[in-house]
Amino acid sequence: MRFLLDTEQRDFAASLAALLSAADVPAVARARAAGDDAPLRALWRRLGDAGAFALAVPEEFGGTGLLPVELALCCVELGRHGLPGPAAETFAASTLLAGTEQQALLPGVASGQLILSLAADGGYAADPDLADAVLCLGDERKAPLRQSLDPARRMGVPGDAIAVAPGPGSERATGLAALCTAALALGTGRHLLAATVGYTRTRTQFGVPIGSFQAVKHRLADVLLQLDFAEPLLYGAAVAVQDSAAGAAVDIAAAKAACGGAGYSAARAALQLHGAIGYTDEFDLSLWIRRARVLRNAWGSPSACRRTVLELRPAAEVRN
Amino acid sequence: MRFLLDTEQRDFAASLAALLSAADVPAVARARAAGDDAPLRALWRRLGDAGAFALAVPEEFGGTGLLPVELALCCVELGRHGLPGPAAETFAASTLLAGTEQQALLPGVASGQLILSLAADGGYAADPDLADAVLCLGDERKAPLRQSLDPARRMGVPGDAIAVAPGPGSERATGLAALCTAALALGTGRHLLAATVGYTRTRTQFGVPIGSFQAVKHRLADVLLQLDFAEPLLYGAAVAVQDSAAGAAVDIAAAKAACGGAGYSAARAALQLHGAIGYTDEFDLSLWIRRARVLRNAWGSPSACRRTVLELRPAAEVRN
Amino acid sequence: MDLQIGTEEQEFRAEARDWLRRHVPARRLPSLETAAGFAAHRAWEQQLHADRWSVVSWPRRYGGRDATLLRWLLFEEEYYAAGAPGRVSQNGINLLAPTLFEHGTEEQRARILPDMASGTTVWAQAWSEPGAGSDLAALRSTATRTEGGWLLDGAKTWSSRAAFADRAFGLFRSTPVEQSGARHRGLTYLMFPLDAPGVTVRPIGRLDGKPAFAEIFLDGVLVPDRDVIGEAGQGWRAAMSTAGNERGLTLRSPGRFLAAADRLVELWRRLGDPGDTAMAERVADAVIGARAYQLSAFAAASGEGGPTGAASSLNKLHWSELDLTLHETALDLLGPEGELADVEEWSEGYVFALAGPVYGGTNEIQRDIVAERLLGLPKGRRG
Amino acid sequence: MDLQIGTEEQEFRAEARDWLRRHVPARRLPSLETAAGFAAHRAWEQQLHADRWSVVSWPRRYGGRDATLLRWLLFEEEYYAAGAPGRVSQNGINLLAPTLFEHGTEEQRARILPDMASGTTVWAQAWSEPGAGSDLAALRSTATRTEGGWLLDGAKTWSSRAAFADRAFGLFRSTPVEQSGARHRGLTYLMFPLDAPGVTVRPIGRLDGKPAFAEIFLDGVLVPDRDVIGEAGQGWRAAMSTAGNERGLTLRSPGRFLAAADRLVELWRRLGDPGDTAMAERVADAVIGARAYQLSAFAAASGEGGPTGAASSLNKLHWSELDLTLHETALDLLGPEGELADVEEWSEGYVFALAGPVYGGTNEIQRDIVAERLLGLPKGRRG
Repeated sequence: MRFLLDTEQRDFAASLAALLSAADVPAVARARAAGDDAPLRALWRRLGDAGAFALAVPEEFGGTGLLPVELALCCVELGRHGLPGPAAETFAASTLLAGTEQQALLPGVASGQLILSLAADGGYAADPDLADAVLCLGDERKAPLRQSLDPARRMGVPGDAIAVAPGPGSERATGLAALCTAALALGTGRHLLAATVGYTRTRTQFGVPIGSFQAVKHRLADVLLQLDFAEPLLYGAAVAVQDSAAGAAVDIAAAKAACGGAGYSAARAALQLHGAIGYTDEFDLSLWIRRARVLRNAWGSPSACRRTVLELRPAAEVRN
Repeated sequence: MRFLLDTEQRDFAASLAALLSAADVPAVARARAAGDDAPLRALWRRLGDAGAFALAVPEEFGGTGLLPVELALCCVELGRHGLPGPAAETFAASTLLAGTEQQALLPGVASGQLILSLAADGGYAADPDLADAVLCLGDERKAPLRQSLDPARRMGVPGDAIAVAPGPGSERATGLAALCTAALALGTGRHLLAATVGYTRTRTQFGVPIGSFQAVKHRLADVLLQLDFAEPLLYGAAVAVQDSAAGAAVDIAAAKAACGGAGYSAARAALQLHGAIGYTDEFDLSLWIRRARVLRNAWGSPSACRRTVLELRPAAEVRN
Repeated sequence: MDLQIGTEEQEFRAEARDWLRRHVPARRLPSLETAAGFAAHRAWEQQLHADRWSVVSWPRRYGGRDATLLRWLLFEEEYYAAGAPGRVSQNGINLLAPTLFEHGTEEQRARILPDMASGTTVWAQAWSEPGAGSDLAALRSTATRTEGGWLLDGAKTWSSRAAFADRAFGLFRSTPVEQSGARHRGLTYLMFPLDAPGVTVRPIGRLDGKPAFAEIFLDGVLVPDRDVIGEAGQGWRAAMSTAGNERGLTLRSPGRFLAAADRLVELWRRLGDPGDTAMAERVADAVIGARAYQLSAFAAASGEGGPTGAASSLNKLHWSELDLTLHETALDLLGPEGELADVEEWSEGYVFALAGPVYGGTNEIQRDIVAERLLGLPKGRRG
Repeated sequence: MDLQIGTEEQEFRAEARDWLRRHVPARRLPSLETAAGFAAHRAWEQQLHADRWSVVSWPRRYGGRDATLLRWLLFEEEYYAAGAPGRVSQNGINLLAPTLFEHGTEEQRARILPDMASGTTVWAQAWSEPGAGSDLAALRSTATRTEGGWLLDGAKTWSSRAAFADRAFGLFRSTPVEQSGARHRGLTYLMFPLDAPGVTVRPIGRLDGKPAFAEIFLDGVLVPDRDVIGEAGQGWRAAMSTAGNERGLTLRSPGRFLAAADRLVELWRRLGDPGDTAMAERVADAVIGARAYQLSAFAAASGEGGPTGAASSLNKLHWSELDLTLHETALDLLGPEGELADVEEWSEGYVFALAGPVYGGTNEIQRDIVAERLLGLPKGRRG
């Protein structure tokens, strides 16, 4: 057993972090919110160059084949840096195209030239207006484009969305979308916690930094507690997917419940402890705050995921 | 509208409080726990002399007729002082005996000479070993006497329990038992909060009273918040019973959910903030701590009560 | 003890209900945090005022109906149950007006209140400053004595309604701390026009982008003496009574939450899976919380009136958390729709509710106050 | 990154499972907090020891198997899954022994550990004093230098296992604060017999009445020098490493909570209403929490070992809250049975879980430590 990231994986994460830190992601998100997708497309391509979008594309189409741990790792970084756009959906949809008429899109997806989106059965696709192809699980359908609470995100199902019939492929894609969304939520929460710790260390009220108040300390300690115990669930789920383990669906649901909940707790704490400034659109933190709310429920609310855990949990004998 | 206790009611509560304060109720509870019921029976009679047990007995049997507000008030005081024994069950069962073979017991119940108990449908009767007559809602049945987490409380259904068929009478009795239990829970919580405030004001650690720590303050403020907003629900339910209002069952369920939950929160806070001393059997506070847990679920857990609220809630038009 | 609504109150309520049924706009007005919505809401205030429904609890001479607290509660229940628009005048009516009743002069009341009641003048609050949020006594904007009045300088921020309102009220330091000896002394409570020379208003977008508040920059803004409330230098006390109003009943009436709870139950009946006890319990919690608030207000109306002082802190904790419970539950119930920016009134209500635990004094401060003043726990350094 | 259990570990686990299947008593032993139960649990320790299962992670020369952290985790999973008895020797094995490995002498280890491993000597902890709970540095019991040893005086309290145990360990003030200059200096870590002259043990009943802890009064109790751990006067540092063990993995292994979560799921399948999503979600939360703890331990076993220092505080917050979640959920699931004093292992487990947020340093203290040392928030006065 080696339940730890290896050096190569850490280096990969660090390279993505460096790329994203230098990219002014908040400006990219604001441009997208204002209707200008060019900066996001450019950044997407650079992430593609760094290998981010090849992680779920089969090797014969220019990808690495599915690498769930790297995928989780990558999404944590994308979440931490607040990347807008349908990253989880692109990854999940990547696994559905081989052998279909659209398989020619895959090399472009792997390189970051093309963006995909995917709608859950009965749900909306994230950012279909940005995507070069949209898949929808379940029946063919259409839903007009609408604005999300997250200003850089829009939801809908375009008329030309490609319906994907239920089957093992769509189940695997649903699981991957949930896994990636869990990772995005965890990364989002990590940034929110770090930013709030930074703020409360310097913001003074009543003559002292507000981070010296016990109520502030305890709230942030609780956020760290949630994030730190969500993280092993995330990587545990990634390993289960990698091993095609029997309990993978349960592990993904557990990870999504924990990461989605922890990310939202981090957002609520960030909002409360920043006070009014955190509540303003113009303060960049609001990008992460709004995203945390949206990621909490996307591809499975904590409530829905908990039920999945209980319904599908193998008996103890089978687990060992 | 006058949604306030009147002077007579306040005086009644004060007289009960004075009687109970002078009675060393913890010693009474410990005697009961050790198998000696004499002190509790004596105190029960004195409460009867003060008019406590007449509040649900029809006038023709020496009672006052049902006075739900006074009943709630009385149970808050009984709970605050930690009276053991089946008070809620005695009150509820009092309403079931008139017109039955056992109606001759009623004058004794009203005067505090006799004690009743009552089992919910499918449940146990509280303290049947102490009761002079035990009623059970639903089918005739029997369950051996067992010890509760509350050391002064035992649960079971004796072989001679009187089965009460379902009907409006049994529904009303169930509601009254829940109302009284809510009041007991609220009173229990009030005492736990007061005792914990007192303790944290004087207990010093790190050179200061622990009540000056913000974590302690906030936890106790939250308990007060819960108790103070549970109380109007309790009296609102009592008034609804008094008026035979259409929404009485909903109001009782709301009151039970809120009071039962608030009492248990108070117990958890008391336990945590007293540290080890609160966790010892010999420290009297433990009597209230254990009782709060038991009262939380008796006659409807918070969960069950919430569902009742939603199922039975009349539409807005009907409520006005 | 009873909860009977007397005949006269029944009639009052029926009259309000009837009026609302006839006048509440069939379509929801645009958000009052937008220019068009602000104008529409101001027009609605004028309509309310024309039939004396804008300030029912005020004396008749200022446009009210001398309504008791109970009648006001019943009016508010009817108001929100009817789906009537949010109140763009609420900062004036609920925060400034009580202060004027308590600390103002008759001249001020006669001059200011009728225009407030009619929506002719819409007020913004101007409390916080960049360095003075929870710690209000840290404020640094100044009022300097000049002939017949005061010159205001400095910056205010998080002023709700200030993007579109006419006038604002706030505290200014008229004696430096070095001279007054304490941070909460030497403060003066002043009113000023938002279009006066020297005033610059910079709208700030809320979490949903709407300019729900603004920064106000003040550069030698002249305010006449008659716009000082109470005594110069004694503003803190008057401000604290305003803060009590912000936390007490009047700003956030039970009727508001009862109506939201009713809508949530409707949403549950429409969209919820009846077997989903987890969601049912969350809906029920919100219903119970709203009912508790209503009953607690009825107790206040039967006795000493609404909560004041530290009791208002408990009140604020209750309604701010209840509001979040209501809206978070609704968003979850809505499923995939729940993340959209304009789902009925839920999305905007959610964004609004998120601010509840912060404004009017953060909930952390409220818990400190409750613990120290209601429970008598020892004061630490603030908290 | 993988979660594969290697072949040798599989074999180790299979061996443990097999042994446990053959030896775990068919009937639950009486509570170890009673005289009869204590004796039965001591006998069980001896049985474990006979086949080298009592201290698998220790070196072989002291009765262990040199097991890695991973093997220990697997053993603990098997142990609790098999429904094996609670460990009456845990204070010795998990709190004192690590301190002896780190700070003790070879003589001490050779003398003390084998008897601890076999259950011949059962240890109690003696940390708290009436005025020193969370604030351990406030302790006042003294160790006074005497020929060849120390004389102990004072009182210890909340000593778990002390009602029936053989020996105890704790901190004593060997230099008065006036001389040492700081409250956590001048403390000496000592071991002493509970049946020595001058020792009086007064058992204290826990919330369920069982004597789970005791007061220990010390009146000139002579302790030889060889029973000082580390240097005299330097006890604080050694004690803090014990505290870390109390919060870290070893005292409360993931296996314990995984087994409880499995039992909870069984209870749910047996008694729960499958349509009751509210209860289902609570059960699932406990399952998820136990799994998170297991995986976090696997990460530790793959890397630097169990959490130490401030990270152990995070660990303690997790398991103590998880334990309460597990047991409160079970009691609610049990319905009317849930309030009975002896429902399977749930009642006693619930009472035990209630103490979790208090012992080993209250969870309030743990949150302070997490905030200050892991997040780097500024120290206030303690908290």
